[in-house]
Amino acid sequence: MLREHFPGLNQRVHGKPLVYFDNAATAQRPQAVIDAINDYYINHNANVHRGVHFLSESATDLYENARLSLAKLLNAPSPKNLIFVRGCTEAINLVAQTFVRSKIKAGDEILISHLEHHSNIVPWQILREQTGAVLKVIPMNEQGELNLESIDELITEKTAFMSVVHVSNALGTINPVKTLIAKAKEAGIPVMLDGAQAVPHLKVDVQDLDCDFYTVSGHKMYGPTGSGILYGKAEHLEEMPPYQGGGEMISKVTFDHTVYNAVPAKFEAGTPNIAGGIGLGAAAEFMMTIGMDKIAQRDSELRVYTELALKQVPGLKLIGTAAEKSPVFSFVIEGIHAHDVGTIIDHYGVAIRTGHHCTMPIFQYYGLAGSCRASLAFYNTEQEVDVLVDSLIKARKMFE
Amino acid sequence: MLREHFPGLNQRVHGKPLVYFDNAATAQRPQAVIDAINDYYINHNANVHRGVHFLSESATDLYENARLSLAKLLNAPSPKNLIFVRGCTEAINLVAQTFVRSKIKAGDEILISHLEHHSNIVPWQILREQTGAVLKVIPMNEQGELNLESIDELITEKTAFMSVVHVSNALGTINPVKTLIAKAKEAGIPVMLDGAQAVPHLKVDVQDLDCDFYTVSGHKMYGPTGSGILYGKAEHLEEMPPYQGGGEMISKVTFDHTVYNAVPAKFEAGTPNIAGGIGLGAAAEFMMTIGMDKIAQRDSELRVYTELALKQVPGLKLIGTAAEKSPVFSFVIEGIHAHDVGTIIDHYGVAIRTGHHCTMPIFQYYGLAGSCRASLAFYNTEQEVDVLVDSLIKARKMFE
Amino acid sequence: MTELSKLYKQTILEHNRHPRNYGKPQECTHQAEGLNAICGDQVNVYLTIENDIIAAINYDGESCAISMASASMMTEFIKGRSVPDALQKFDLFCKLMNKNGDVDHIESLEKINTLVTVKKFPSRIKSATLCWHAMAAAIQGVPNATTE
Amino acid sequence: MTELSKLYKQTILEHNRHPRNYGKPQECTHQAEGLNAICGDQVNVYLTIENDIIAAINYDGESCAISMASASMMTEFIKGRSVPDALQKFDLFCKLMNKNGDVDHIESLEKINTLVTVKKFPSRIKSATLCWHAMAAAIQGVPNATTE
Ligand SMILES: Cc1ncc(COP(=O)(O)O)c(C=O)c1O
Ligand SMILES: Cc1ncc(COP(=O)(O)O)c(C=O)c1O
Repeated sequence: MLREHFPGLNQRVHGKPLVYFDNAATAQRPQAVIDAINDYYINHNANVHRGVHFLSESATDLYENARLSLAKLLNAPSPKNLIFVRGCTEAINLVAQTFVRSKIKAGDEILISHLEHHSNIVPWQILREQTGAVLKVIPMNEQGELNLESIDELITEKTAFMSVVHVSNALGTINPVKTLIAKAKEAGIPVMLDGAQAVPHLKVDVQDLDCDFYTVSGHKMYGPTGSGILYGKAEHLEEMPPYQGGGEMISKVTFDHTVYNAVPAKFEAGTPNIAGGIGLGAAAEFMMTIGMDKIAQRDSELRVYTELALKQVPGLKLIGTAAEKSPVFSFVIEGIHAHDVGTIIDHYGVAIRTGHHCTMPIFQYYGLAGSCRASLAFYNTEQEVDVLVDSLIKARKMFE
Repeated sequence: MLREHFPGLNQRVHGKPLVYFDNAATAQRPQAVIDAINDYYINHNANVHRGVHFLSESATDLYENARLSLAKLLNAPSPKNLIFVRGCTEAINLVAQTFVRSKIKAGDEILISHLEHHSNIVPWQILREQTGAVLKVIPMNEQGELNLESIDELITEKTAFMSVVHVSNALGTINPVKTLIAKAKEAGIPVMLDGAQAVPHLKVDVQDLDCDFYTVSGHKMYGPTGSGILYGKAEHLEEMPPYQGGGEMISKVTFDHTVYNAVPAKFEAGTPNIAGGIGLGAAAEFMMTIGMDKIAQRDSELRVYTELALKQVPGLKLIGTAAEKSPVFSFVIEGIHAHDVGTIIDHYGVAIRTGHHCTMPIFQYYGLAGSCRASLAFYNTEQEVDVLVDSLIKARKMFE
Repeated sequence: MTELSKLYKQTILEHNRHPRNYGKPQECTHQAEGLNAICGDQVNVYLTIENDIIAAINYDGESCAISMASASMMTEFIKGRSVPDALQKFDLFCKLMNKNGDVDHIESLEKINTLVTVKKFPSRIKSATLCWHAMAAAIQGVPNATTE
Repeated sequence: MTELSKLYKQTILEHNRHPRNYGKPQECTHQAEGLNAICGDQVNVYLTIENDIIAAINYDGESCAISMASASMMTEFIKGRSVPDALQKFDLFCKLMNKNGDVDHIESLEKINTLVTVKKFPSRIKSATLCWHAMAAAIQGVPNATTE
């Protein structure tokens, strides 16, 4: 059973077996990831890239092999297309402040969607403040799908960049990113996809997608906290100015003048999260060993089961009913605030998230302050879904 | 024995017991730090700050308690003065791009020193490019000490910020930071200290120092990679614009307008390196348990011993002979390139660093391409110093 | 019955079903919005202060049951008190609800003491204290309050 | 004797004591600087190319013994060859020194093959290959080369 690989799943909360349905916030980590981190700290503990001694060498090998594993997982042309970052948020900020900021002028437009996580909104608002750029938003419909018809109008001569979420963390919607990218490419607009919620569930092939940038959150794909990947096309990474300045990212420094290092080092200033990178590589290998097909298959079994099961809860309303969805369920229960639901079912061992899930605009659209969100991973079970449903029914009874 | 706490020390390299003298690059981690990381991943694995469920609660407690431990270690007035960052490099970039960038105009001057690590040079060069600011440098002397007389001339009406390394990673020089800060304060100039190499060795009291910002590198103070701290005075943190945009750092988002969260959340966009922060807290507790006095005491024993021992190596010249030094020894050996030294003594199990140590300007001063650097920590021993000396003598023989 | 259900059943749901002083008044002299972005709790508190006496206090907003019940209880408790008294009660309530404190009863807070059970669910303490912060902010002329 | 000391004693130190073609020539037609910032290795390669033949090749710089010996060996080996031949030898040398490759001898590289021992010390491979990269860069009219 895959569950056995995840030590965090095997515990009790308030005396009840843990039902971990908060995977969209952060996933559990397989033992292989934890082992990789420990192995680095115990057997290869050294800084990378700069040493001639044995440990430094082997730490560098582990770190660069991790980059290679990630390149395989994403089918990137080369590991040099991948920059290690803290997470998706940093990846998006990096692109906003380097690639986009260096090109954009007042009045130019950035196109995002109504389904974005705050991490794909606020960096553009900061850029707007800095440059006078304009932020435009692809609208959504009641199902939580993007309104594709509007795109032809939204793309103008002034559109300088498009950044869209691949899979919505709040609603689970899988966006038709290939169509979006095709539209953008027609108009010559570079596209970034926020893949935080996609990589844990879907086979992502950056070459097939033909996106310009793709962002990955390590802690959501069963990897360590503080890890992540920015994929970028080589020509962009070459030409973009650096983000942070410091060690590693330079090749020659005088007080007058500094020559930057080659990509990807140019974007990895300072000592990186070495253990995080190595653990992320282990997560990628773990996922490839299971197989993304198998993960996707299990996801859809769980999705179908859960959709049906939740119908048993009186007064429950699903928010986000897109045709293409990952196993993420946002819902509200009539007469009970999401927070009270969360607190009550926590006492039955069920961990869900409640609130706006860092997507306030989505809930403004629905006129809601937030929702309950159960987000599943391939290691969850139908039995756990039953526990969720039971606990929701009990919460509901309490409020009758 | 303190060594027993460090599993990484107990291994062989090329068949010889490891002599780890590359602590200035990155330290070894005590088991307590590794345990804290594992404990989080296994028993408290959840995202922080945003959840109502039990695991999220306990993860948040661990994370915020870690901030408290760091506040104690640095004697910060409140944990709210501390921002978790990836490392010292990010801390410096953050201050450059927020506090300083928001105040500075063309012609204003930033004062650094000749002893800086690239991480405290390049961010200012980037800022210079962005704003037209001027970079001025406190000169050094042959001993590797800063020339304090020059400061009265270097500080002008245009000096907007001073950023100086507390302890030099390349030479070990402990800078007279209190004097520097007093000079700057007289002129009303805010000061940041780069504490990457100070915190592992010295009792640092940010209130006593009265600096405006202080940067800490987690992986150098026996903590996890990808962790670090930026200390800032409350009034600065309040007033500074945010750095990265995203989740956590906002309190309200619409597409038109965003309200930022309170300090320190305002500066911690996205999911942080949770395991890293928790591990760093464990490192701080570990250091406080040993006692910074005891660490400093052991450091100076080792320093005195090593200084004498290295005199036995024919042709060895110490680079950096400041009166106040941490146990860091930069040296060159006549007729052997540093790299060859490093490779040869690695085969005797001795891990040192060779090259410019991310401080090219220092080596430009000495007219050298780089040096060998043996950097010790409190867990190193006199016997290990003897192994170093032996191996250097052997390397020297080979080149005769 | 768990402490949680006890709290909900005996106090919180009662106030949710029969909220006291709910709704925005036509007029008021002071008001503030309390916002816990992380929870999505939002409470407005409206005060009419006359001669340093809180003549009227109302609330509305969109929040969880704990937050709404706490606001209902607070308005009932605060109405008619002097401004300094209200602020002192605010301080006492903060002491009572301090996660790391060991105070679990403060006589002068009367029925408000029942909320102490919320301390067992630390992530919800902010829900209980939000309206109090908003009240204090309103008195001090600050338009926004948060417990974060 | 370890492989390391063998390499140093038999080849590297010999070339360090008696470097071939060392020093910047008065004139040259092509030149490039090779820089490995991480190691601090710096090598300049100077070529005089006449009718597609490398009539002269010299080097100088500040580098470790491996790097200097490799440059000395390279100049000795490349001098007099045609440009395409030199570039082909560069490719072969890269193959030979590929960390992950399994090639450990390439007949046409002759004495250069002794450097294969450096592969046992992966962090030093770049020291051995830097001068070759600089040579290829010089031929191609690129002023800077790095192995990073
Ligand atoms: C869709 C989406 N984008 C971006 C992020 C931010 O990612 P990270 O936590 O890695 O910074 C998240 C997660 O919170 C997310 O769900
Ligand atoms: C003096 C000094 N400053 C800054 C840094 C950069 O720190 P970090 O590796 O945490 O980014 C280092 C370490 O490399 C250092 O020694």
